[in-house]
Amino acid sequence: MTIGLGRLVCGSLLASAGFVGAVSACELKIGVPAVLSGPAAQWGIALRGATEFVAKETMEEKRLVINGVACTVSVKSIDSKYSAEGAASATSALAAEGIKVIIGPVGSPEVTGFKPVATRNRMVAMVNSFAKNSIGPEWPTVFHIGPGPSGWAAPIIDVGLQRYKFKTAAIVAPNDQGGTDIASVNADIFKQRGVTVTEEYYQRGTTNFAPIVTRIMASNAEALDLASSPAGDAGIIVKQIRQAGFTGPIFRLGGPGTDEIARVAGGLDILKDFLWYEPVYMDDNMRALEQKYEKLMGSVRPENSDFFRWTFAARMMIKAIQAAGTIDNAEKIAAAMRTLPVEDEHIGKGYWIGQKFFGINQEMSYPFAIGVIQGGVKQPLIRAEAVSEK
Amino acid sequence: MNNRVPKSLPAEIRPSLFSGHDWIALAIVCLTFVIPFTSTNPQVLSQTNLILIAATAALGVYIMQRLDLMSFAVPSFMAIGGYTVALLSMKLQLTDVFVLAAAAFLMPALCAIPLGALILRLKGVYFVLVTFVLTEIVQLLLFEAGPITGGSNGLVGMPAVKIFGMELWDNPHVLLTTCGLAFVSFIVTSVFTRWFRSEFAAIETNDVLAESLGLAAWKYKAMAFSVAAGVSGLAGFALVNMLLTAHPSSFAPMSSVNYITYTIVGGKASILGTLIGALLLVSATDYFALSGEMSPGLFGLLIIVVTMVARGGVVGVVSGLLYRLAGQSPPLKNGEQDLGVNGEKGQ
Amino acid sequence: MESFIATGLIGISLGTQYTLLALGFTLIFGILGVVNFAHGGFYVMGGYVAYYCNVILGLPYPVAVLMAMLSMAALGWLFEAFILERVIEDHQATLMVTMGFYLVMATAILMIFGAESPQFPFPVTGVWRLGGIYFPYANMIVLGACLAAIVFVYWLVYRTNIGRGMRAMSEDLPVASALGMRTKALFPFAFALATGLAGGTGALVTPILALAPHVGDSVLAFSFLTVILGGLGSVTGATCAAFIVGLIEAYAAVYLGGSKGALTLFALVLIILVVRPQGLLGREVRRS
Amino acid sequence: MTTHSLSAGALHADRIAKSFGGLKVFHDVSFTVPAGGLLGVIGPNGAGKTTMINIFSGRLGLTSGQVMLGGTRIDGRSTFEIAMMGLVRSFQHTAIFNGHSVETNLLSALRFSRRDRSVLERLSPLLDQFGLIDNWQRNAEVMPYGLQKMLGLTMALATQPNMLLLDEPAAGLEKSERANIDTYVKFAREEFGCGILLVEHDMEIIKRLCPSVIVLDGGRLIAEGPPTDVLSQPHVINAYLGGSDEEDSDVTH
Repeated sequence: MTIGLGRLVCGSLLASAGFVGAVSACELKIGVPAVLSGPAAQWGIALRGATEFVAKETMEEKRLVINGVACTVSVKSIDSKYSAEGAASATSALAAEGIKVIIGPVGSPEVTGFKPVATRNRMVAMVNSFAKNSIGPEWPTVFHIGPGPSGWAAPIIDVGLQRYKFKTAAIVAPNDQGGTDIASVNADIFKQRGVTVTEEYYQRGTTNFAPIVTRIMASNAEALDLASSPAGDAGIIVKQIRQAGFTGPIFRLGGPGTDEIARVAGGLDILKDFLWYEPVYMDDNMRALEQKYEKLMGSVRPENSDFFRWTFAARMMIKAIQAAGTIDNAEKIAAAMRTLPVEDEHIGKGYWIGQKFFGINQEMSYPFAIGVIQGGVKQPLIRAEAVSEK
Repeated sequence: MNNRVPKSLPAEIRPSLFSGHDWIALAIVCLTFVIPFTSTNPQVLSQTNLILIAATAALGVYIMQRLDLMSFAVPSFMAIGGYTVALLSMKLQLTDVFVLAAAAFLMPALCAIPLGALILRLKGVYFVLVTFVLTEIVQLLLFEAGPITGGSNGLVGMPAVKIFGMELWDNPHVLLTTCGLAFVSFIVTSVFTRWFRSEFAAIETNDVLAESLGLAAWKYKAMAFSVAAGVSGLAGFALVNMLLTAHPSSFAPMSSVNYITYTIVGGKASILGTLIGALLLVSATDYFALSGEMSPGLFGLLIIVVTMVARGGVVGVVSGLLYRLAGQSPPLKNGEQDLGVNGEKGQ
Repeated sequence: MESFIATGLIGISLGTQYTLLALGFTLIFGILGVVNFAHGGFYVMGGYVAYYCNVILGLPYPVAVLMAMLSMAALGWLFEAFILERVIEDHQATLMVTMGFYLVMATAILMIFGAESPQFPFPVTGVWRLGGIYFPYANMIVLGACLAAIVFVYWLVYRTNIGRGMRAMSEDLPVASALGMRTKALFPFAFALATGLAGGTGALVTPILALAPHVGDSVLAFSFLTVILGGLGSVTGATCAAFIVGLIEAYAAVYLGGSKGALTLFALVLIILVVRPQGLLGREVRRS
Repeated sequence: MTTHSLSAGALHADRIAKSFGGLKVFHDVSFTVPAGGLLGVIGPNGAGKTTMINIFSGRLGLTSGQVMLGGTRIDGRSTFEIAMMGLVRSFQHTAIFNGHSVETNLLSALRFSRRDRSVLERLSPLLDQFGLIDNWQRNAEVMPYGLQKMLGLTMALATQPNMLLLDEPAAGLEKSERANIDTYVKFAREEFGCGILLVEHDMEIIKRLCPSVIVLDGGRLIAEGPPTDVLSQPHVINAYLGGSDEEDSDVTH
């Protein structure tokens, strides 16, 4: 025990010593609580990849210069395990290294566990999560990398309604926070457009969705929304509901992952008519960003396309640090961030939003894209303008 | 043979209530009270916090191990304790730490009585499986009972707890609360298990014999289940207090595996083993988390290696070594692992 | 009425899947007295081996399934002979070791194949339809495989010397060894048989559902449920229970809603355990 | 509580019947062990002797009939209740707390039956003679089988029962050790005034100790009386010759 305690104490002393050294030489350490194990690992891997890329980019291009000294940027990522206490302990570990700047975490339970710890330790953070309380006035130094379905579900549903006729829809989602929050938002938006909605929730860990598919078929839904069902689950649902004879359009109003859904379902033919939210519109700019990643990091970018949004978020953070002129004062960095325009060299201009939905204007909104598969053929993405609250 | 002088009964040696291991464990838990006052390092504070919560939760496993029962029910009772605290502080504005701790102990302990009546008849693997299923059910109920538990969102935004009207809100204060809860749990557990150690040892080794000698085994099983639930409830309180949130994911069924692992890897024979197991494995988890995707695998490897190499757990092996160094034979077991002595049973 | 029949068919498909899983699980418990927490790991890994053989190497699907069975049987044999065998006397230690091994397996899969699901389609597509009732051909094939597996396990356990030896061991280990049974050889064999079944199940079922590193988690929970319900160690019990679990899950999920289905199932199993701890067809509680 | 209690009195089985599923293992068996008396029970394997002890000691319920201890009906009560009422059993196979010392074993018996250490003083001649005092601090599990068995029997006696049910106390003992059983039975009766129901295969012991025996076969009481008389009855001899080979097991079913 004494040895264990000793290890802890020594470790912390070393850590704080390192931290003291860091101030003089301008060494920015970005903390990344990212889920790296379990079913959600791909989200965390995209987050980690984006942050590491931005760190390297910042150093190579000397983007962060404080008091005339170009800062070194390093990334410390810790597995936050897609659970509240996993994120809390990861965040505490980051705090112990004197880290004040956080990119992540990804999921709703993680963000729930993360926020109190981050607030106690005066950190500034860019989080994801589609939960209804991801950000809010209680957590003034927590920013959101982009809107959830509250921002982009409406335009996608409109595209769907133009192309297909349906009066009823079913929404499937897991029965936890990540599922119910999104499904209820989507349901409201469908209802605003005169569509009758049934919501179906399943227990996380379900492997065979045939019973739920039968329920949906019995509800005579003409359209289906997979909401935030994890890609693997969504793939099985699509496979099984098509087997059951469902022919209507399928929405995926809960995040990226269409490629994986298609693989699990058994190909684009099975998806047939499918619409989804794509974080970015893949144009030359985005391909340039991909190439830049490959050149800098020597490997292909993480597959999950949230990689792009995390890249914009990390760059925004660097800009805010530059503007604040400090690498360790969370309030100053947050204040600087609020004054900066939402803009990125690769995707262009966006807006600060969030006042209406969260009560705090700390959500970045960039242009996004609507993905469409029609008759089993992938259509070009539809570019959608950034959502604005003005 | 009958001509020899009759021997009289050896004098009675009254064993002390606590063994050396108990004292060491209690002393270590006591020492942690120093940390909130001397350290402001969030890592040390958080790590100590997590270790103490893990150890407290694992006490629930430890108590049931006295009866040779392996309980997966710890997260269920942690959830009951944690949600009770969250509800009391959010709905009724009760924030006094003593009131909350009492509620966090009593509520699960009371719930355990009817449950115990149902499942304590089971033994061995059946008890393992039924407690596992119980944890799954509690998890589902947390989701389904939305109006009370907040469903999948959990209960967020608890006020800070108070001691004598003083708010305990920052990192050291939160750790102080955890230290207090852990200390109470360790005292309760050690007094309880040592006070009734002959009863527990008898039920563990041969409950049929114990009953035939007049021992009401069910009473002790029920008491143990209830106290284990109460102690788990305190761990739930500490966890909820640390996160300021009562969330279903904090009480996931698979987390019971961790608590069992702490107890067994540390050495299930004494309360010290539970503490050491939590200390080693929480530190290891934390260390492994740095290796990202690899971390569960490394943890698994560690479990296998310790189970294979250190039978009787870390504490068992270390104290065995110490006895050997001192040239003594280890004392007879008080619920220590039976390594399977065969061939002496005649027939 | 149509949806009632359709739900029944779903229940039967679920039942076949659970039978295949539970057979191996219950064999291991019945013969070795071990609750194999790594069972789900062998299932997933079997799926990945089949995927690798079929999709990456381009071998025919039946060969891929065979490879999955053989490789998982081999891995199970090694695990039993070199790790599990050393702690077999202590049921808590076996629990810890199998749990640890599951974590190692899941991590290995994640490291080798990545977190995302690969495309691993079942070679036979198409659905048999009659009005609103439908049954995918793939599920029929799995049903056939399941029946074959049941017949095979029965034949092995009740009609061969190996099976008699295994049963003797499960009744009374000291007596069996005293009678000259080579328990040291039979234990790994029994374990390999069970893990081979799990691997084969993975190869058959993951292309119908999904293949991802984590799909073993829920497999474990359902194997638990099935085997509890059927009575630990009973092959017949496991088979019946698997279909009961499948049907209850299907009907509860269809008529009560997705998450209520699981709750109903768990509550039912809890009640059964309390009323009849040895399960539906279980023998007297095994000394563990 | 007085040790020579007569109020707790006799053990009386009144037309007890027991069946498992369809299988009937007892058919209306009735007999009485008087307070402080000694009754032997013999019968071929599978006659239901151990089942009978399990019923008396509360491990099994009855299908019909009743068991009275003194004036109180005891069937259907739990084991520990019956034990606290003064009816205690011994086990056919060693029944001790493995891994604990002889002392701990005996102290546990005292503690569970709420007796004090004075009982141990009274037992000390017996303990000495069996060699248990010499092994006082030894792990009971690694002692020779005979010693383990005597420890188990002494533990039953340490609870100061009014009525002892002894389930084949001599089984597994060496010839030389069997004299210990005689000592034990005499000591229990003389020192503690204990009534005893002695189930035994060893006819020598039965003949030496029991003034009277009952014979069970296939769950029926087929004879009763002094052992020498009973054992010469032709149908008793037949029962033994034709008795099934099944082991009379300790399993609960």
